[in-house]
Amino acid sequence: MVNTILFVAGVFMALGILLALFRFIKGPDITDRTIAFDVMTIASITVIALIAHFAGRIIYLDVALVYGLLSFLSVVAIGRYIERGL
Amino acid sequence: MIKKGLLLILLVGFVAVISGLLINFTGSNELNPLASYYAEKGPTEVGAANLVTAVVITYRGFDTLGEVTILFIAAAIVGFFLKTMNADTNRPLRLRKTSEILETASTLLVPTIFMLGAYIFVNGHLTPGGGFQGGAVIATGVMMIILARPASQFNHKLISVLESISGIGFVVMGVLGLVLASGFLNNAFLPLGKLGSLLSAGAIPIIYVFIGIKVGSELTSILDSLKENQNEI
Amino acid sequence: MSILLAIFLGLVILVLAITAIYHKNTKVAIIATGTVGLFASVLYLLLAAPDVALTEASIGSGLSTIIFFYVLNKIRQSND
Amino acid sequence: MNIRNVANLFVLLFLIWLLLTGTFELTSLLLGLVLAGALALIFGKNSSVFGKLRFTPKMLAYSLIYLFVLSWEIVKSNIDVALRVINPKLPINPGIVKIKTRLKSPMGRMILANSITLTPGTLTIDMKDDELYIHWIDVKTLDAEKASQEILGKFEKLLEVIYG
Amino acid sequence: MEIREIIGASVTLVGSIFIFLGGLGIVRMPDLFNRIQAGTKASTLGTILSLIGLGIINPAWIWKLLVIVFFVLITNPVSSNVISRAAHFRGTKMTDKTVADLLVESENKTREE
Amino acid sequence: MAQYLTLEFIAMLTGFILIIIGLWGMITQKNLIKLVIGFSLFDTGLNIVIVSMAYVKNSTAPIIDKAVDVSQAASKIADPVPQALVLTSIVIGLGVTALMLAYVLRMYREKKSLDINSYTDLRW
Repeated sequence: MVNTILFVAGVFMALGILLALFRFIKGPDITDRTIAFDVMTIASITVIALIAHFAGRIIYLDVALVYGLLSFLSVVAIGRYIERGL
Repeated sequence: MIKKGLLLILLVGFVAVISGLLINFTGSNELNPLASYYAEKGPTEVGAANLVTAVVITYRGFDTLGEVTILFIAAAIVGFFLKTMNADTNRPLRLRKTSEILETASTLLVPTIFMLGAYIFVNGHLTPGGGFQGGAVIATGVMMIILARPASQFNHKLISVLESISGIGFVVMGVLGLVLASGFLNNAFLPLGKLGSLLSAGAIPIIYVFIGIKVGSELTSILDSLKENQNEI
Repeated sequence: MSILLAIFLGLVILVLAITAIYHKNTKVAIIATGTVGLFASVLYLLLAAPDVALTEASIGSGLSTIIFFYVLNKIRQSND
Repeated sequence: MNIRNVANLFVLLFLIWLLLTGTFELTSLLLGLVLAGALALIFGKNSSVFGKLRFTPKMLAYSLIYLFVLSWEIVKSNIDVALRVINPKLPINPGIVKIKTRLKSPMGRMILANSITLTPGTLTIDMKDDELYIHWIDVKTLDAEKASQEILGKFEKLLEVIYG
Repeated sequence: MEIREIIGASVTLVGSIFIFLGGLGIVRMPDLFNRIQAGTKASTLGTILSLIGLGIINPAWIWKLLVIVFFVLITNPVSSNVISRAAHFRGTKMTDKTVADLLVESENKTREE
Repeated sequence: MAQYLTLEFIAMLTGFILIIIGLWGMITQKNLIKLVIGFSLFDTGLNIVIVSMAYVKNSTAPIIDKAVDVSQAASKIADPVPQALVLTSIVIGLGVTALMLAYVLRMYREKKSLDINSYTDLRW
């Protein structure tokens, strides 16, 4: 029962990532793509937590922490590059 | 045109070789003898709960030494290349100021990021991570400082001193392993402790602290040499 | 279940890789490369390698994207 | 050197260490104390961002209330924006408006800006002195006073008490 | 505890629906700022809800999940702020429905200085 | 067909296709930065292939904690050796990428061009 609900949740997350991927490929400007990148990585953090649940290992959550941190920093670097502040 | 055709043939040959490999690949159902030796003997011989750490630091410690050396050489060459470049123009650069939000957020985030980096390399023998990842996270913290305050300067002497001390420390730990225990980078000259506690696995936490500081300072020096030159263009 | 996720991740990675090679805008190509790294890190986690996933997320994807953007920035600065 | 600043940073870092390790093993606690102390000394010495915070019962109670208000606002406006997204006509009426804030402490201002951004429908774009430029998905008024009342009326009073 | 697990899974499901809506918003909205409004915010809430739901299922994980939630809450608004500021400075086109833009004047002033 | 529908096979296939895409990009693209991007993709693909070889069916991460006991470790974990090697490889990949980008920057300063066809000095 629980696993079925979580499976459906995973499908929704995958659909969200796919929609963001569509915007990434289509997006007319680099800023749109950066936002799509942001959404994809935020959704991926949840996917990582879900994998950790199915594997039953708490240690996998460390990866989600570092993942979120580094994606944040990439976005900030891209933003500073766009506004000529790097 | 001929060149393109030749390249295409090369690529097709590559694909053929790969597909041959792929068709016969079935995956494995059990560990091979070497890996099962590590899995069975690793926890008692090395005392590290994270077997990847046991392999990286102890069983294949020489590889890690070489890797650190390669990273050091790469950082040195990047610095050398960018520093000897003659400046094109001497126009002062006008950077746009950061927003206040990013600046305040960075004062909150930078200590937290450093704490996270320290957690990752101190707990390298218990949880995923270790010197390399922790060092990278620490370099990220430095990166955050640069991004939030582009005008800030680094203490180059501090970076190079940290790098040398941690490099020497790493080699000294290795030699101590050779003298006091059975081989180079053998960690068993300190008590192995209870599996799964912070003070276990002999010298591995100490070695990982050295590697973490070394990798962090090397990556910082790469980023720094990329930034440094910016004001000269 | 995990197979479906692996197929999904593989497809996303390949689409992003083709974008990275064929897109005319270099900045977009760089972001796509970084995203390939991040999704590869989820794939590593699925393959029971959290150490490698951590390394890929922090070093292979994060820092290298930032270094790419620094270099692009310098190229742009020496242009104008 | 600002003692209060260093102490606040130390508490924050040690709390994060505890949450990360999740154990109360003695060596781990000692190491966390040493690390948090060193980092707080290095980073807290030259800044005064954390200095304004005083842990009084009143401040803790207001922080709790703030957390509840913020989460309620986030959920409410998320549903509002979600309904706009699903609606085939896409009923949006966006614009960038200017509002004014009375807050002075940097931490309070950052939390205010982040709260505005976290609430869908409003997004902080820039912050200059006491003026905030907000992208609003459904502009109701262009007047600075009324817009301030509309957007940050709930947050500002609480934050003023918390960060003084 | 079967009921607790089902409650946690339902919270995760609600979170994943918000992530999906974020993806939908990022595709449907007409310009960058509205995309940030609909995309990043909804997915942030979705992530937080999903992590809390997983924490309800596995109570031992709640501490580490709280750290992740803390990081997401601090970093996410900052990154969307940085991007929107850069986009506005660069002169990204806004949709025709836009009512007002009061930032342009003050930004032009700083540019002239 | 069913024998190919396993996690490790799919990952390995992804890795190999990524290698081919990276190689193709390195061969066909004229932009120097695109060459470095191709190298980066090649690197990632290679790492995925090696990690997928390390995977043992239904295994979990080679880290011993409450979820995996010492006594049953050998029957439950994935192969730690390739993972350790990949860890090394990723770090070295970053070093090589940084080095290549420094070369690109240097070359750009000399000729003000990122097109590979304008570097004809050593052509034969």
